[in-house]
Amino acid sequence: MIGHKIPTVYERSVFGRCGVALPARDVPEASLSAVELRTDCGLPELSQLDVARHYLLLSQRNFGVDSGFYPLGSCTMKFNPKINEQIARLPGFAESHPLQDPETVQGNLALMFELQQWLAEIGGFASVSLQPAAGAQGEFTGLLMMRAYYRECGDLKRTRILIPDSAHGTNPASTTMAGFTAVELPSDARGNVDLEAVRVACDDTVAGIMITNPNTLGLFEEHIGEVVRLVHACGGLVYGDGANMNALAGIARPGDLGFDVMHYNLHKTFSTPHGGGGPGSGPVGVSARLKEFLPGPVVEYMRDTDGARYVLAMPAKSIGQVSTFYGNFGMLVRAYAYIRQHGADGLRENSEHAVLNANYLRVKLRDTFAVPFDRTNMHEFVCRGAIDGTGVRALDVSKRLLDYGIHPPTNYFPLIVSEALMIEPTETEAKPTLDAFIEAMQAIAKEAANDPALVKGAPHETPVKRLDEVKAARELILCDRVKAAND
Amino acid sequence: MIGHKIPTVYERSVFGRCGVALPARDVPEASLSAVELRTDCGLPELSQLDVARHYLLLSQRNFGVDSGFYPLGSCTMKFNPKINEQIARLPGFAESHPLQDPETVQGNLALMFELQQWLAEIGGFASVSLQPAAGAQGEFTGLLMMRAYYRECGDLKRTRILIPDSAHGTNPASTTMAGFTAVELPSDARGNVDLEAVRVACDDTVAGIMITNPNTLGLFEEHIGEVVRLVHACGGLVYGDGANMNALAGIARPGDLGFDVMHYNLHKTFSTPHGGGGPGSGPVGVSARLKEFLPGPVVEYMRDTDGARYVLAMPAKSIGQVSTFYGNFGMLVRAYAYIRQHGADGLRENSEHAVLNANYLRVKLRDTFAVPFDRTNMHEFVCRGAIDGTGVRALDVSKRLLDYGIHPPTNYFPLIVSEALMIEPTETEAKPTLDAFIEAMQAIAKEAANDPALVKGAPHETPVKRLDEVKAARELILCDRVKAAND
Amino acid sequence: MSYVPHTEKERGEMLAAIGVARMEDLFADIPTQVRFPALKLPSAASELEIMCEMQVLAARNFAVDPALSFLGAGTYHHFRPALVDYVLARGEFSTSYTQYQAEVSQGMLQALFEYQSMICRLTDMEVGNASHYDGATALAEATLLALNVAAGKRNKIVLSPAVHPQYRAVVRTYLRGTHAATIAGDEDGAADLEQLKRLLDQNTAALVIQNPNFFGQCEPIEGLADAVHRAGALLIVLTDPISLGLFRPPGAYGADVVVADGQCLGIPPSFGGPHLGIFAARMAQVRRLSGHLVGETVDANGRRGYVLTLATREQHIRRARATSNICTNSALCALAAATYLSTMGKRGLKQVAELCFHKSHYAAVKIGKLKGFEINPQAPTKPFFKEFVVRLPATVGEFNAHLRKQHGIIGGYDLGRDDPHLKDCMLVAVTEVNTRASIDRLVAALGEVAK
Amino acid sequence: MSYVPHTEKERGEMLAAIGVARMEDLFADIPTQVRFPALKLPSAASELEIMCEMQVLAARNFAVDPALSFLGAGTYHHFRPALVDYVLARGEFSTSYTQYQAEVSQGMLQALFEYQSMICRLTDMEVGNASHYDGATALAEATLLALNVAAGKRNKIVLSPAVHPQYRAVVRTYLRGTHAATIAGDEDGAADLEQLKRLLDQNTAALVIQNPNFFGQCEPIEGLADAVHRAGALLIVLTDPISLGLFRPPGAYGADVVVADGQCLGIPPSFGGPHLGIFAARMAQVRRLSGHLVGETVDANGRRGYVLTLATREQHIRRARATSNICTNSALCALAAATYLSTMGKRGLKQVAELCFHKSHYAAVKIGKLKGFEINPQAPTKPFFKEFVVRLPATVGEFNAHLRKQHGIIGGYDLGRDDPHLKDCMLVAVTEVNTRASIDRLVAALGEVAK
Ligand SMILES: Cc1ncc(COP(=O)(O)O)c(C=O)c1O
Ligand SMILES: Cc1ncc(COP(=O)(O)O)c(C=O)c1O
Repeated sequence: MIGHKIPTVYERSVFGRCGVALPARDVPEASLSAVELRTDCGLPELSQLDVARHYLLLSQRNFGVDSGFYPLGSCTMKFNPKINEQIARLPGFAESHPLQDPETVQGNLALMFELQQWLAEIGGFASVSLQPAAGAQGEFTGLLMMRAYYRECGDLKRTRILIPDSAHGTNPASTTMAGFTAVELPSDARGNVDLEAVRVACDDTVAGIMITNPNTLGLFEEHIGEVVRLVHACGGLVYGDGANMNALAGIARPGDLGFDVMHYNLHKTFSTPHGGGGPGSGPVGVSARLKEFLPGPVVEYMRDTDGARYVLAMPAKSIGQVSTFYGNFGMLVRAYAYIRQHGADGLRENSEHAVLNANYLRVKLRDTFAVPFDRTNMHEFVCRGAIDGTGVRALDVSKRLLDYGIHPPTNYFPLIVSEALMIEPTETEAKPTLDAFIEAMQAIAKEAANDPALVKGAPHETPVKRLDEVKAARELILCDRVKAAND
Repeated sequence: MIGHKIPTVYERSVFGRCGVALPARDVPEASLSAVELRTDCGLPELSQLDVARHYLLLSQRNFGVDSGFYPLGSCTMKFNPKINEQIARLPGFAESHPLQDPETVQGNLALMFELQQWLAEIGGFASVSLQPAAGAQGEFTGLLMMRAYYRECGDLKRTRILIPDSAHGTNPASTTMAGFTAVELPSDARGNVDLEAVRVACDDTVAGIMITNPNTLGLFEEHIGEVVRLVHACGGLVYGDGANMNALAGIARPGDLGFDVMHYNLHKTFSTPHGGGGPGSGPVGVSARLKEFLPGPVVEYMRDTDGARYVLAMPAKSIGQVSTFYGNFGMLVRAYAYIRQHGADGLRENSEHAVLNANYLRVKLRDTFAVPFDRTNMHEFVCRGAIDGTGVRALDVSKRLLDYGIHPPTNYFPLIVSEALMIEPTETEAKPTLDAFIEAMQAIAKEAANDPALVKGAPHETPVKRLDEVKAARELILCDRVKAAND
Repeated sequence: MSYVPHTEKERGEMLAAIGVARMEDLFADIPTQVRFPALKLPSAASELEIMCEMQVLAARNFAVDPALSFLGAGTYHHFRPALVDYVLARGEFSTSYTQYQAEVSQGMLQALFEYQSMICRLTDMEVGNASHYDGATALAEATLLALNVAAGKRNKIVLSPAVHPQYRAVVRTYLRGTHAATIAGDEDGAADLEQLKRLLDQNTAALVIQNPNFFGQCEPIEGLADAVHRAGALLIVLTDPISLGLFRPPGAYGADVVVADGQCLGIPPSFGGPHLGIFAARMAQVRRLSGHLVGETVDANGRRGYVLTLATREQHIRRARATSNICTNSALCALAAATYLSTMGKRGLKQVAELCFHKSHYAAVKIGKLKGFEINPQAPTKPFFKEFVVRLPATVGEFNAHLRKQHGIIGGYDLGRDDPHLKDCMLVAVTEVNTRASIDRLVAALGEVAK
Repeated sequence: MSYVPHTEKERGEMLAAIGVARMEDLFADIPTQVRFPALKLPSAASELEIMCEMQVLAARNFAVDPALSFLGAGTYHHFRPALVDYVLARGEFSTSYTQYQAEVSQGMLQALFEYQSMICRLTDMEVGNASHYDGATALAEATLLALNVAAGKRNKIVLSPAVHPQYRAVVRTYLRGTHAATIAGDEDGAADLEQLKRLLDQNTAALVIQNPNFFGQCEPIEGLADAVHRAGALLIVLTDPISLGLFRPPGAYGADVVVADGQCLGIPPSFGGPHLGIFAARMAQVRRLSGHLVGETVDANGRRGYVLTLATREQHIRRARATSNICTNSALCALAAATYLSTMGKRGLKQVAELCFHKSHYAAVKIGKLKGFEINPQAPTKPFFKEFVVRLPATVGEFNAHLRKQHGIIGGYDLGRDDPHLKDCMLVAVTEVNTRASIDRLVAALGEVAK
């Protein structure tokens, strides 16, 4: 369309326009004289039709899983079942208020109780709290529990958390927030955390290790048993970053591997939609010794003279609450429905096919895009996205993929692979989609050789071309400067 | 995107793929030996993700009111309130079965009863049946009632229906279907039906006139009183095509003008969404003398020893049913909600602003695009879309509008204006949108003068360019010829 | 709540541009005595209020639990994948109209083209239109097509009495505008096809059967098409699209026109509408079809695209000589059906059909064992698909009242509504949404009343 | 139901390409003793079954009628325009993730930029982030920001006891990772601002107030910011966004950080989440903000566009030295709020605020007239917005049980949950969804119990 730019809501605003009618006041007017009023709350003024069109047009400029292949490594962009959206909107769930008498929300509590049990079963943990709102908050929560655990033990010198260099940024960030010091561990030549480095680091100042398994290279840690043993032996705890649990559900239980605490990303493994960045949900599971430190309230099943029922309870030594109420309940509903639809076999089938798809891509692409740690991977793998001798970088390849209608993989992460492209196809993609991706990647590699400018100038077919990030960071226009007409 | 074409569901189909799971059979197997089975029902095989993506991508290649300005004359493409969509989906309505005991659907019947009353009140009629599924079916229904009325009167020679030459194609088509002969009447210089022609045509073979008022030029028939008098005087009946009732609701009642029968287009006047072509709803209203001929069942309110309740009843001399049950109930729900939201004042406000918008466009555009009947119009007006001396036709202007992100007006209708563009902005469009349309039209007129090829080659910015309609009609590919893989 | 966006200022500017002083001045053409009537309507409600009010209204209906409903008779509670409503909610589809401007309507055009394709394959026919209002009007249009083929030389439609009674009523209404009439065998519903065949003559434009018929039974269609064609008539078959997941399709046994109601394909019952009229035929009739047809073509650059085609059949071109008056159709319901069919796919639809078959047979066997109950009394040996007739030891009314009030069950259709002789006969529908437990509940509840 | 699409054939081809014989071979790295656990989970349910099951579960909750609910305390039943869910249902939004690829994320980026803009104007602040998890975590992050500003030199957060108790709890949890602690005046909730001001010292990083406070009352904020700034601390204000349709915004009275829970802006209560953490601050703090920030820029052709900016603050760049660990946020809820705010607009939000004000005052006056009831016993003269405290003649528990069981009313919040001294005090919320009739019903029902 000519006139390409979509005006902002402020640019669309017209003084005096109104999009909505409210019920007429059916009570007497109360005096407002005791409060300080404002004359203009600063909102734009649009008709409902303006608003509907605005967001419809905006949405068409946004790429989701439902728009096409979205192999964004570490993020598990798989199909989000539509039935779960309908379920979460059932008024019985959506209209329930968090502070209602528990007697009136037994349906919600039953759901949460079951989900706690199921997650514990899937991860091999003794107990689960559904409070954290996302993976990062789950990490922070888990670390605070570790901290509380050592305080409880009277062991105050454990201030260090070991973190492999392949870890996600939230791991060290959470570590700092929880008052610990992050210690980076190198990776070995096969993409594992370096066992010798673990051995050296383990001492009585170590509160624990934060480990992602499969790690962010998509590789199962080959020495995981030994790593856990070493950390435990020095008195530390093992925190599992469960972001990659979608490769393990039904395949192996972190609890069985000796993990003490782990967060789940329900928005990854259990397919609650990513929502353009959130909301997600990051429950934490723990082994028996950390159970009483869980954030609460958690749901318990109770049977006494008043009969059997679900109740909200605070674990005895709880670190407290990390969200206002019980976590992102609406996401819990979706995850519950998802697990219930899959059963044990379905979850294993998911993991297996996530792994199948990722390995298929690896073997098909490795001749064109080098895979530094080229061994059987789990649900994702990392290759080098730069094309030697052409000046084409991973970023360029990514941008060119946009022209093929494909969302690029994660770029430049993990940090230990230069020019990294981290590719996670997920299990809900069928072979023709993977083949189309392979073809696109190979075509781009050819383009890079024949016409590098084409790739470096990409994308060409998107509503905007490459954006000036430097200017954005320098000028910091974070707020629409348009004065609404007649403001 | 490269690879522009969206594959069909058959092209996406892969043998053995399955998008859905059904409950396992929980009863014994019955023998299928007595029935003739097929091995392949011919449907494609896709995953749910394939299906979700397919329709999402297709939708993005479709233009609706929510995509932008849609001044398609005669069709009333106004904002469709989203609340009405939620309401129609309430399980109490959506899950109710048409053959349930009336006792169990008193909510539905109450709604239908009220809507019958409201429509009668708005149109000035004695009674309304909600049965017809669309305007054209309403016409057919009305004509059958007229036919039945004359049979009842023993008057079998009335076989002719007078129809102005500006009428919509459904009018003569319905006339034929109802077993009448359509007689075309010319229009006069001011865009009215030619009064003299009416006078001449009126005799005892005339069953009635089908008249659209305001007519398809968007003009209120200046001699409507006299036309009605003439037709009545010769023993005929007056059928009103209510497609343009959105200009009259709250402004004038066709019943008060002497109309005997009229259909309403709920999908126009009362904003039930057009759905890509349907479903709509075309209730008919009648004056007292036709009341007993209405199609049924209709809803009546009844109070007897069993108490007060709503019942379904067949009018005494009913022409029968025109749809399986009670018409398009889901559309009735939306129309009910719409009328209830507006009230009398809101409906009048709608009509007023529909007329205001259309007149504003007329006066702003008439210097560029000639308006053959240039007088105060109602909710729409017709101009000539050809640009003299450039070879640019109304069709070209329309196609060029697509490049401006605007849906073109109705083309080449009414037939009495050559190169017609029939422009209906509706009341839900704000002045900035109208001004943008005016600007676009003027810009196109300039382009036509400076660079006619640009306009004649339009559209340029759509997913496909002008399509070969001749080839389509010649080759008649009406069915996907792709054999699904491994079929 | 009005959705008029105009501000006072804009209104003023626009009136000024037009050159009138007040809004009222725009309505000078309207005779003063009728101008600005005071309509007696309830006063306006806000969105919040209307939602509350409509919830109250909806709650005045009995809350149907589909698993406990055994009422069918042409409208069914079937499983509807959530994906269907996800697609229908797309504003680009739902707020668009007929695809007059193909370049910005490729989405709906392709979807409708695919719908036509899936309907053709499902019915085994050569061409399908882009939808009719509902099953009954599709059937009525099919009879008009048959009369049209006969070009005025035949005026008899042989209409099986085992066709849905409401559909027969609609056909009769549509024929009011013609010189033709319907003829049926034995109106009490017992007519068999042999009897109907005997009614075929050179005055017959078409034979209409429903298969599975209104009573749920599969008709013995062997040789039927031959007999019809020998008489120079068309065979019109009204069918249940779900049954085609499993059964031999009408195209395969010689139907000339196949019609159906598509509500079962992902569309809620919605108290009877909007539903979907499915219409498929032979290419020989393509120029006599009613309704929109989408055809494949190419654009100016040779790229594949779709357009509405053969518009010369339609009212906006052909006017009084059009094949039909239809304009607005049921496109969004066709889109629902297309989404449903592509989601269910080959295997899914077959499974649904199988579940309907096995569950209805389970129910029939169980009910048949109750003392005083008889299954399909008039045709005990005919195979059936998802519905069957139960002769009860008392009236259907009595049974259904008990089922509902004591058990929350919606019982079957009261065949006495159409034929007083059958007031102890109930048409019971069982689909994949009825669980074994709910069937068992029905059986137990029926047994209770009998006592 | 698994959504895995693979056919047997494809699986075979893929395994062959990889060079393994069986699926199991892909898992050789996993220690055999833990490989393939037999998980004890209920067996898989189809879409049809799961929907039925979830409906049953939802129906185990009391069916709340929002008009008859007077429970607020931070989570409210407000009117939600249907347009909001229309927008959220768009798959392009809901199935996307963080906007790492700006060129195909302009939709969400622009929507979030506009969200930031509307939040800034509503709060009268200079910069807002693109969302936090919820109000409590936004508040907790605000206190961390204040500690960060103080660069380790201040470790006291003065936290008004009139801040929502659960929010205070979350702040305390977040501070467990720091050397700082919260300090409050009189923990029984009676503390006034004067008392809090006296707690400010050179060790204080921030003063946190809620306005309107947890008890619904408007705080006397005159001169407060000055006092806080004189102490070298930041003023953090937790507010109710709806109140800002009418009341003087925190930016105007000197707040340095404004946080809020945005659930009231078009998001359902959903048993407490997902909600929306609103976070706005001064430009001076922009590099210390947590969460995503969307900035305006231009593309290679000079066209306006949007990108995530100042990523150097965030965990994925700055890692252990990031301003926060937040990654996944609450973007879709921010989109809901943006849709809500642009639909309601200037006038709509004001009207909502006015309705809340007048209706809650109507309720308070009516309840206050009942014998034995007292309104806002601890601060009878403080103005309030949409909530107020009622001292009852018996415990809240007794009252609420009666309201619910006899009248289907959800009564107010039991303040005794946080403070045993207040177990006869109920916090009553009244919004635009409560009609006069429903308020009158509440009043009558309260009067009944009292008898
Ligand atoms: C490996 C890993 N860890 C942690 C996280 C943080 O999880 P969240 O985004 O849910 O906070 C992510 C998110 O992308 C991740 O990929
Ligand atoms: C003037 C007029 N009459 C009749 C009709 C037919 O109505 P429907 O499409 O609802 O069948 C239309 C539809 O566009 C129309 O514009």
